[in-house]
Amino acid sequence: MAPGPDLLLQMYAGMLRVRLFEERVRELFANGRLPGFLHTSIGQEACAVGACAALRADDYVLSTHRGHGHLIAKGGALRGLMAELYGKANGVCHGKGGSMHLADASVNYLGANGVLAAGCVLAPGVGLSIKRRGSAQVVVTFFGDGAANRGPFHEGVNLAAVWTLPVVFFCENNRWASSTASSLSAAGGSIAARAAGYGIPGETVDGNDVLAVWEATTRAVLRARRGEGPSLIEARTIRWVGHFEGDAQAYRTKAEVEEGRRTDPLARLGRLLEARQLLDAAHAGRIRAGVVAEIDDAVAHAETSPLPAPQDALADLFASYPWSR
Amino acid sequence: MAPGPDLLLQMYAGMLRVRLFEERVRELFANGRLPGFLHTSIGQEACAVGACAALRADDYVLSTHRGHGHLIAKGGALRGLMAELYGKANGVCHGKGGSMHLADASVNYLGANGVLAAGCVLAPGVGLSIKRRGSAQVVVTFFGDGAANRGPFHEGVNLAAVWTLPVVFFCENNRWASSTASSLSAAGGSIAARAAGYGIPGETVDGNDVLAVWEATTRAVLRARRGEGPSLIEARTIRWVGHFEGDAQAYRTKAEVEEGRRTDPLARLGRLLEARQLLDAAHAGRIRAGVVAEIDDAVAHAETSPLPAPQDALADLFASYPWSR
Amino acid sequence: MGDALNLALREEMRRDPRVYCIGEDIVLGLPFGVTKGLVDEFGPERVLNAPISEAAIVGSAMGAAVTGLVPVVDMHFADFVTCAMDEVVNQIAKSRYMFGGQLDCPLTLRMPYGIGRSGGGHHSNSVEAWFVNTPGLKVCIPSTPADARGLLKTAIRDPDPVLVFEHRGLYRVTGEVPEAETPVPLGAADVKRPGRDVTVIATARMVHASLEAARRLAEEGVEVEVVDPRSLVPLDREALALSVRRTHRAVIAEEGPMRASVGAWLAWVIMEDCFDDLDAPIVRVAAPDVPIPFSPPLEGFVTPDADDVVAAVRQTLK
Amino acid sequence: MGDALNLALREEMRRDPRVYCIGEDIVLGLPFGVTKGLVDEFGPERVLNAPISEAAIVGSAMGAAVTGLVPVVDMHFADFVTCAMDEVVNQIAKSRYMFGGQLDCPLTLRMPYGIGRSGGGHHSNSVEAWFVNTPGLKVCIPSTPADARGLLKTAIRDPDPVLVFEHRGLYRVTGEVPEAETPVPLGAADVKRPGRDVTVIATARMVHASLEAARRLAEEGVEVEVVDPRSLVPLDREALALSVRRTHRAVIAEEGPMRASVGAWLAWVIMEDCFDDLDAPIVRVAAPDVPIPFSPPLEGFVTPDADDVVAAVRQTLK
Ligand SMILES: Cc1ncc(C[n+]2csc(CCOP(=O)(O)OP(=O)(O)O)c2C)c(N)n1
Ligand SMILES: Cc1ncc(C[n+]2csc(CCOP(=O)(O)OP(=O)(O)O)c2C)c(N)n1
Ligand SMILES: [Mg+2]
Ligand SMILES: [Mg+2]
Repeated sequence: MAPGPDLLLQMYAGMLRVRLFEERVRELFANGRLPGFLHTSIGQEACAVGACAALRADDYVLSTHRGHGHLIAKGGALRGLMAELYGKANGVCHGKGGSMHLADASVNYLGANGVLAAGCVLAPGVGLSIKRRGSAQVVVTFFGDGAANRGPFHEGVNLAAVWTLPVVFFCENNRWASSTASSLSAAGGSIAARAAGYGIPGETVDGNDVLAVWEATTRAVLRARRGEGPSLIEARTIRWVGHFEGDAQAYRTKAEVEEGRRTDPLARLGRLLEARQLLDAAHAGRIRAGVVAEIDDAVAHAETSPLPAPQDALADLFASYPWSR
Repeated sequence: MAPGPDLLLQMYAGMLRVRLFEERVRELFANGRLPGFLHTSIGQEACAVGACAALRADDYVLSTHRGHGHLIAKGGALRGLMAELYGKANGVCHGKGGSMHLADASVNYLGANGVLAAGCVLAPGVGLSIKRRGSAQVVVTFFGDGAANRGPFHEGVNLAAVWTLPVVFFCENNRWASSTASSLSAAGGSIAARAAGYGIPGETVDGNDVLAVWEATTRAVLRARRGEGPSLIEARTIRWVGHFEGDAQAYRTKAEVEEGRRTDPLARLGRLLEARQLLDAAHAGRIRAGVVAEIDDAVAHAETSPLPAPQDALADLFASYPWSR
Repeated sequence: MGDALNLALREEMRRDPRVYCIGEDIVLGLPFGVTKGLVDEFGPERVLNAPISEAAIVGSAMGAAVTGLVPVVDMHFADFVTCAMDEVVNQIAKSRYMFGGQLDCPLTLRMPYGIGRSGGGHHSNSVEAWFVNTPGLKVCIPSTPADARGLLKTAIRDPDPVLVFEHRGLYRVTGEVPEAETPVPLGAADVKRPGRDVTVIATARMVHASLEAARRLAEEGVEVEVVDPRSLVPLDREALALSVRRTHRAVIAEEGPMRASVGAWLAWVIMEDCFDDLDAPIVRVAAPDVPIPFSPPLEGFVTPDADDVVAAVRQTLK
Repeated sequence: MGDALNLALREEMRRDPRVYCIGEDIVLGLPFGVTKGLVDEFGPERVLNAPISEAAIVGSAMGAAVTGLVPVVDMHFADFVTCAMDEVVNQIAKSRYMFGGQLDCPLTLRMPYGIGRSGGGHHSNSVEAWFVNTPGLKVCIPSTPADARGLLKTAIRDPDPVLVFEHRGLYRVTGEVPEAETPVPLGAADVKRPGRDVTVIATARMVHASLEAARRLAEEGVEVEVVDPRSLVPLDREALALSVRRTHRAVIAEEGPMRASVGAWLAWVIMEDCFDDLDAPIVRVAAPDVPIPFSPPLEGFVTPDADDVVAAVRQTLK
């Protein structure tokens, strides 16, 4: 199983899009343009992009508090996302969600989540409706190494396994849950190893190698499409930046971040593409320029879009109105 | 590791005490003497008795909705228990708890539980306080095969493992969660196998063999006392009666109950004791007579004890009063 | 009322193939018989016995609801919703709003609840107040078989999440159920007994206790009007106000505890809408603020009943 | 207020070696700095960074509390108590009662909560009503550094479980904190500003909004009395009634939603205690019944503020 040239280039562009988007929102946040809390996925792009590259457009994704990358990789429009981060009226959730609480139904991205591991129990239900339709779709639910210690991980994996549902449980293990080391909070030292207890495949991959991620996810996805049930993937990666913007990171060494930069998934794929003569500096420059233009456009769009009217806070509660009582 | 004659006889009497107690409360329930819901552990006595025989008096037990056996095996007085099942004022919880919600602090039985698997997360805290005291006590938390599918199982085992706490997770797998087969609800088919994912020992034992249960628990308890952390034991057993009193058991075959009776843990230990010439019919008769007398006494005590005064419903809420506001 | 709920489930499952039931032991219809026999008509694909995994049961229902199915979740005992609290209040309740209306979440949570038969501390609680306090959920609470059938049907058809609180002491209550399929709309209170002297606003089992109280008080010449809101969110404020404006006196009867409960809120609603019409303070009937004890005399003491309603009505007339 | 809470933790940890803190990222004092530096004085044995396992964090705290330790749990955000709801309401709240008083459960749950800074749907909720509605828990809610320190100390010393709701918008609020260790008793309201015309009963951030409103109204000659209950369970009904009996008018201001909330209950309490003293209907200030939105104008719209209190006071004077 190996991705063809188009897919490789697509993944390269995809990772670059996530990287530059996240760098831009960090900048915008630092400049006070974005309200709320912000968690970016810089350094972890291979997870989102490798996993989503294994999906069809009609497959579903459930995401996390660190979810911009998943949405972008799933094909979400940058305009709607950026406007949402700005809290604008034409944000994908009309400004009601924000970074941690947004969804984009148009690409079957069923939601970031402010509650860790919540997606693990939503996923089996998505799998159930897929199974009932017989549509051979799959759902990927992302969660962190920290989240894997919550009960819903257990309940969701068990339910998906016992009902043979088309779910891929994708753990992005970036070594830390905020300031708490995974090694001090996940007993046994391996999330993937937990799969055996449920009789499903569990696999650890280098989460900084987009090909490895793509391959593992493709295996899991094909299995799910064949009706053979869920899989658990643990992708080991490194976040280059703070847990949230403003995090002083007193809990970890500079060496770790340097290790992250050394194993940069984007540069790594770039080198591979160059070695295969699929990419040269000029081409890379064009890709970058295209991505930058997209992001510039999204920022300009968001900057010039109106804020919601205050009383719109009362809209969107229920399908039918009035329900003020 | 083998129990001496005294312990064997003690376990025999213990199982008999549980068996006859449960049979009596079934009878009392059928005769309308006991309010509420009733779950008995007939057929499963080797689990409670084998496990508790491996404990010191100052060790702790956390129990379940099917908890009479655990309390009796831990040394709880039958009078307080029986009076509680009657809802009498001198029940061990003054009639406030009842079968599913009672505790007996005098023997460190920290509570039956109306919520499945709740004990799995209470246990690490008990372990924490033991560790802080350095008292080499342990805590055993019982739960069913059904309860093992709840999130607290995962969170509790993981926490106890990562903090190396003196906890024994004891799963009584009686094949059914109410009317739902364990095989259709626990993925992977083995609860014990889940231990590996947390890097702790997991062991399946014949839960109808009190010696096997005692041995496995003793291993786990010694490990915990040595400060090496938790273990998971899965004891396979069979409940002879309905899930609750009144359960028509349409979900299972008569053959299963017959299998249970064939593998009767009490008769099995009786045969072993006879073979070793530790027990003969006369001795067995004396033991039974003693247990029956104890139970008769508990029933008489409960029957003649007063019900609580209605307004006692307002007592015991907080340590200090008045808190009516 | 159990049969009426069973009928509603059958009717809705026949009408809409997307509807399915999920819960613990529901194939056999445990613990209260409401889902009994459904599996024979609809098969195990649509009547799902789940593992003991409340978070996954409720969470998966949302996952299914936002992707095209219409789940009806049986909570077994409402007490165990605590094991899926995040899924109900953070995921389900907020999914439409937080996501700017992109996702429908047509999901019904059936909540068997209430005091009775020495259920004890973990099997007797009235937790409806928490969900009335959680924006994004609709909440209803039937007292009769007809209302139960009609409200459950409406709940299942609603594009939003609806909690149906079913008092487990009412499953055996009988009453007329119309031949025709008659959904009861949310937000429509019902006058269960007309009367001119005092309005008693009561839910679920307390409706029956209030009717009993009304019968007794009628013998003394006091005409009590018993109004059943039937749905709490949305609430039919007009109907409640209309009654109180005529009687000038109100009693609010519920089975939950006193503090921060539905009854406290209804008292405020009446005060806001009818302050000038009230001739006496509103009197509340509710359980004292203690967990529900096991022993019959203790349980009896904390359970609000017809005597309590009679006393409350008398107090408003003082 | 954050520093005052930190001081209270230090004082109590010094006083009683059984006291320990547990939560997510509390060693570094994330997210709000309250536990910062404690590890340096008390070591990692007493300042425990737990895995992301709310049920186990809260459940284990109960296990520890009933066997001799005195845990102080940091919920990180009160929103996440939903992930440990069973542990709080079925286990912790009921342990003393159900077991007939056999077990002490001296446990404190610190609940950072509230709207602000575009926290969004899962990071802004006011959930205190659920716990006021749950018998067996004590609930307090400080508005000033001195109260925060005093109440947290009392909570830790209390043999029963106490929830301390700390509004995250108040952590940086400054104020005098007495030199001496002065625990604030539960069940003692505090008049934050005396006044003769209207009583405003307010909690946490709304105390500050109400004081601001009072200053503005004073310029128009309206003297508002701001009463802070400080603890909700137990509640100082006498103090509230005393004030309303003098002013004859009451406003109740909270940040939670309107329905089945603490404010609704307090309105009923006032009505019950002071019906004949009221010259106008009680007016409530609360958030509308929607989840808390992200975008600043939306968030601003749903956040009750001084303007709302001013308007409410005016309404009682109409
Ligand atoms: C249930 C829950 N508990 C706590 C938090 C607060 N919180 C947000 S992110 C985070 C760390 C998450 O770690 P991990 O799952 O490894 O994901 P990562 O941030 O590393 O991507 C914490 C504790 C939360 N959002 N939800
Ligand atoms: C959290 C929770 N969910 C559901 C129930 C209802 N219930 C009581 S016992 C039971 C079956 C339990 O099965 P298992 O854990 O295997 O224990 P067993 O009854 O076989 O001893 C169920 C579903 C409950 N008490 N608690
Ligand atoms: Mg992480
Ligand atoms: Mg079982």
